[in-house]
Amino acid sequence: MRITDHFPLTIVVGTLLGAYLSPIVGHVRRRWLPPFAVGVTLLALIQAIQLNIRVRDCGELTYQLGGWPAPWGIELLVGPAAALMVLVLAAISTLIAVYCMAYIDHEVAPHAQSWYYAAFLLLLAGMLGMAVTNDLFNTFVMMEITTIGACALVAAKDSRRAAEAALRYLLLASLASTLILLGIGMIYMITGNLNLTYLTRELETVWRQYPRLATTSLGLLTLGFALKAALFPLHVWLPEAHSAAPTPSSAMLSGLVVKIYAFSLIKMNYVVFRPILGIVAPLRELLILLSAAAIIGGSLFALVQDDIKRLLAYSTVAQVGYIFLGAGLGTPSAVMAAFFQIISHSIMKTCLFLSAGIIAERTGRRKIALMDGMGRVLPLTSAAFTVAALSMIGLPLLSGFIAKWHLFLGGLEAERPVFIGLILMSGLLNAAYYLPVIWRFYFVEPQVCPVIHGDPAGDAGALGAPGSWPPPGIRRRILSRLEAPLPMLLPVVALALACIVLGVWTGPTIAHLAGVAQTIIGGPGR
Amino acid sequence: MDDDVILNEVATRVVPMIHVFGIYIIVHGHLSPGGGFAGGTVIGIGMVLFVLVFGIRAARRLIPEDTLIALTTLGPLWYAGTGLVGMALGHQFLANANAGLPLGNPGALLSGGLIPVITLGVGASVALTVAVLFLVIVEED
Amino acid sequence: MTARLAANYPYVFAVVLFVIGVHTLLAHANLLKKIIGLNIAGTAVFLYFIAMGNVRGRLEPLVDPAHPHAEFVNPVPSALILTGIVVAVSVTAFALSLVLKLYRHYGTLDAEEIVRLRSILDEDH
Amino acid sequence: MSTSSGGWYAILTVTIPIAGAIVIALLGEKQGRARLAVGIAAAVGPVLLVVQMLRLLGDGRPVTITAWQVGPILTLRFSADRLGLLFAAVASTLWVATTIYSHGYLAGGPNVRRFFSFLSLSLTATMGVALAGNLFTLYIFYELLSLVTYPLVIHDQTREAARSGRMYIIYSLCGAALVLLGIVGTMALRGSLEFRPGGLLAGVEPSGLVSLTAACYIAGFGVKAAVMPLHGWLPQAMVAPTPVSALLHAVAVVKSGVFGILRVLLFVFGKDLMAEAGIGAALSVVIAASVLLGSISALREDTLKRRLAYSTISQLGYITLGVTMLNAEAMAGGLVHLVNHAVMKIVLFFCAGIIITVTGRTKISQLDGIGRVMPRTMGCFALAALGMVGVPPVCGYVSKWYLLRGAVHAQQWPLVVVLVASSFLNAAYFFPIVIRAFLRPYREDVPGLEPGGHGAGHAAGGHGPVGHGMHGAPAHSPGREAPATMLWPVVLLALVTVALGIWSAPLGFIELLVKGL
Repeated sequence: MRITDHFPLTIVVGTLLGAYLSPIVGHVRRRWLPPFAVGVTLLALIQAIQLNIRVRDCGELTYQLGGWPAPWGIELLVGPAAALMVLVLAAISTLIAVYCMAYIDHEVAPHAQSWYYAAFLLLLAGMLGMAVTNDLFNTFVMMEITTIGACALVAAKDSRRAAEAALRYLLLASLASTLILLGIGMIYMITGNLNLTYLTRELETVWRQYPRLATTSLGLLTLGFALKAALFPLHVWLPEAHSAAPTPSSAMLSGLVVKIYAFSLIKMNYVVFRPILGIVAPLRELLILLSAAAIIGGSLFALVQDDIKRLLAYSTVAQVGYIFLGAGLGTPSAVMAAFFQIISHSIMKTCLFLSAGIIAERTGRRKIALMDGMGRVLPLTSAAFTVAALSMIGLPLLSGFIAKWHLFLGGLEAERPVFIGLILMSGLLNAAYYLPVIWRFYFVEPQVCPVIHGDPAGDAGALGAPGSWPPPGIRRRILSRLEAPLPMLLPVVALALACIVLGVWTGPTIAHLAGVAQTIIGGPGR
Repeated sequence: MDDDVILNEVATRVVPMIHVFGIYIIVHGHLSPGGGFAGGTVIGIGMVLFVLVFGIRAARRLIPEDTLIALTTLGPLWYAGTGLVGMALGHQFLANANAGLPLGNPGALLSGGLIPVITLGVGASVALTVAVLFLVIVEED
Repeated sequence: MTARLAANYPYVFAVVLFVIGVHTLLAHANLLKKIIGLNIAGTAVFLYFIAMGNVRGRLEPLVDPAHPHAEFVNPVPSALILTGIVVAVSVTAFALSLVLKLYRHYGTLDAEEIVRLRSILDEDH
Repeated sequence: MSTSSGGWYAILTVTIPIAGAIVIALLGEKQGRARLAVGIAAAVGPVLLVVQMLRLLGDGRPVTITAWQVGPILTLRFSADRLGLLFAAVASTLWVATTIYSHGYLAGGPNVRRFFSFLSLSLTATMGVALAGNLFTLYIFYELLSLVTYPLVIHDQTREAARSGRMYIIYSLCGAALVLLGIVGTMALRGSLEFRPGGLLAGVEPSGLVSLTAACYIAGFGVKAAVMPLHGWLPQAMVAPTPVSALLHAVAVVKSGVFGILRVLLFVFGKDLMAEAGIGAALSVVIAASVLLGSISALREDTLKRRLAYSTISQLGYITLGVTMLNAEAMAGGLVHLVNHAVMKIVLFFCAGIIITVTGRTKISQLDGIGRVMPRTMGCFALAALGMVGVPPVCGYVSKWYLLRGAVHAQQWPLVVVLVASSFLNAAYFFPIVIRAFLRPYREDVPGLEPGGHGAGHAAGGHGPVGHGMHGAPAHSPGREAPATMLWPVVLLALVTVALGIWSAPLGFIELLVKGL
């Protein structure tokens, strides 16, 4: 076997090892931690890219742990959807890791940093594992790793708000895990399989004997994943957790964690439990209604927030609704829209959170009312924020529009035009809470000249802490002209550009996603 | 708590026994009832008991923080390293039988190829994780 | 009906435990009780799994050369639950550490009290 | 539709102003002359290109290009047909005048660089709307137009401006959302977004969905076109600097709304479907009401710019009415009015701007005798006002004549009444201004004239750049005309209104256009 054959596994195990190694690295030399984390994520990214190429060329990849064949051993399976998910996870977290290089000192105490990176990589490994595994119980284990990593990322900030948010998150997420485990137990009970492929095959015949157990199982899994993905009435933990966390964590949580659960939910509903898809229509109907409530409710809550990170968090509640709506409608275009939204929202929301982080780090401001004139003080950051926010609103030629457009088409295909109106309304609501921020950025004169966040280390601001990267000499020369340290600015700008590219040049993405949607729902792709 | 005679005396005798029992369970993991998870937890609980009774300073004296961190990491590394052996032999991660190693006979503990090796790693990491988690809780200040 | 319930008594227990656990988690304001509730619910699921794996009248899953074709109980659920237990332990430990942190900040374990205190503290800021 | 050799002209028409905007943004705030040069160049470029495209079209070589394939159905396509070029020609030509006028109007004020950048971008958006080859492209530029004109509306950054700006953007976004809804409706009906002469949806059975889609489009574009119940933002937006009011609210924004309605009615629904589904009839009722109510509201308005705004609401109705009547003469009348109204209204607004700049007066009741002080300005105003009413030889009568003939021809007697009544109303709200300005004695001591502080309670006044010390002279010294950069565009355009009345050049073109539909 060539080394590339092992990539479905090594992408997870490598990141997991990175997580376990980071305390040691941090212990030996704290300065090495940020580049180490970037290295690990970059490695994952390279493997993710290679996996995508492989999947595109050769179709699905399977990997059997220990060489035990499928029904008995644990199997990893990278199909088009999983490959895409892995790519999104790796790419976004690489950017966040780069951002952390300059940012981490701002919100995470030095002694906690090695644990922070451990949790960061653990979280990534868990999510990657959830994406590639083809085993139900393994999904559960990876999900628990994800949960613990995510809660640790929230708790990393040494504040009572963060601790409280993390605890609430942990308790509810664990409750969700328990529900999911119960669901797993039920389905295992009637099918005797944990391997998803075999489970589906078994379910085809066996569900007629145990229809109630099968539907209850799917219901429990759906409920659990929906709770973890913060579907509307179950979102209570999200705003506080996502806004109290340190900014890179917020980006990670809002950008990726929520998505992987949504992805799993789609996978469970459409792939694993496909045989009983016909008899769980009420469940999907409920999903659609709840996502509609999420789209409107999340936005309404976002309208009244005065803290920018809470605003972004509530906006996530609304945007996740799009994913679930697409998944619930279940037509080719709608599922495609759900996937596009997973990608597009990861990019947009990460960009928004990271740029809000730059603003907070540079000027110490988080209240929207204090954002006056930011466009002059931090031009690039504000521009990136603006692009991502406009994309959220759904302006054409930005990625958010494409997601909405395909959701429209999905609504047409499902012959439920009411959701088209709903999404349009949500776009207007998005405008109602994002535009005032942008307006403050550019059209209000700063009342008091915002103070650039002073750091004892000198001109490089928070980056100037002795243990950061790259070495001070080069840094100072580049940075004296930039509004924020390059490692912070770069991801933000890259994400904003990605928003534009994904909105303008959608052909390949759409073609790929059509294939993904086809494998998911088995219908003809558009 | 350090001056509680009963606790001290009981713990001095019980903790080693717990540890030995844990190791016993670990090494029986593959070809007889037992295993890394269960044994590791038992050992971890032994450590927790030690900290509860003798206090955190005594624990720190016994295992300095650096060592503890290194050891905690060692478990997963050990596991992964064993997994890599299979890969190095040209098979899947964690491959054992396929890579030409024996599957083992019931009762004969050392006949299981890489499996006992892996179980050790699992035991170590579980034990230390339990201990570290507890220490993290106790140490918060 | 009653006979079926009696025959499946482990499942009945599991469900009852689960409900108790979830109720404790959601309804009690005390953070420690919440964590206990979570563990009860978790244990209920573990019980469910174990009960599922057990087949009355079969042997423990040990390969005995003397009985090569003996019928075993299903060992997989037990193995899974081992992992589940480890996971539950980690989650509990983590939750406890957070509770401890909160207790140091607020001096109470009551969630409602914490919310009240926080609103007061926030106003002070 | 294949790409033709002239397609690049269309792309250049849209991109040149963007380049201009970037250059302007890179120039310093103080480099006024360079900015003016770039601004004019960015506006003249499109004019020349439009002329070139007209020539190509005359040679029978249609200009169409697929600029970019965004996604499977979503293509960025430009296509310069007669209707688009008509609007493009009008808008780009008047843009040149506005650029020059704005330079004079805003000289020395704050944020001029931003203003000119966005002015140039607005030209991009307008050209994009004009040359859009499919609904998606039209939607993009329509949405873009709202965004890039927003900074122009709130240019003064007063509380008043912010409020109006908010209202403007809310209306605009809702309108764009409705357009998008219409597009989705079109997708449901036909699965394509390309414009077709004769109608994309031709052949579709009239149904509830067709009517709903049409309603979405009309309401969506009607917001910008300030059709009567959706006009709320327009008088409010008069808080913007006058060149903005003139250009955007007489030419670009409102006209692109009207243009959108025309484009959709003619190229998406087509005449047949419009007639079958009763879209035209339903629309004409709304529009007729809009024409009359706009005029009546104008009558009651004392602030000059707001009166002009209401007049716009009423006059835009003519254009749409022309198309809804569905006969060649009325359609020609409506389309000619697209040109005529643009020229006349811009003259009126420019005059109002000059009055504000020079005297600081914003209300009609303050204009006593102003014609004696500023004869050239008020002369032009009077000329354009006559045109609006429909007095020959100023161009307004041409469109009214055709419209009336169309209405008679179609035997739409209520519409004939509306048209005639509206003309009387026009006279009723324009003539008093002219009479006041020329026949009453000039009053020195009009209240509310403090430079920069005038009209505080009125959105329409905004504040002129008087306070910016345009040429260092006291703002309201009598006997002074505006500086040349402001006056000359006005005089020139006023002459154009007459010229268009005597020799209506667009008419031949428009008859060709109408024949092609």
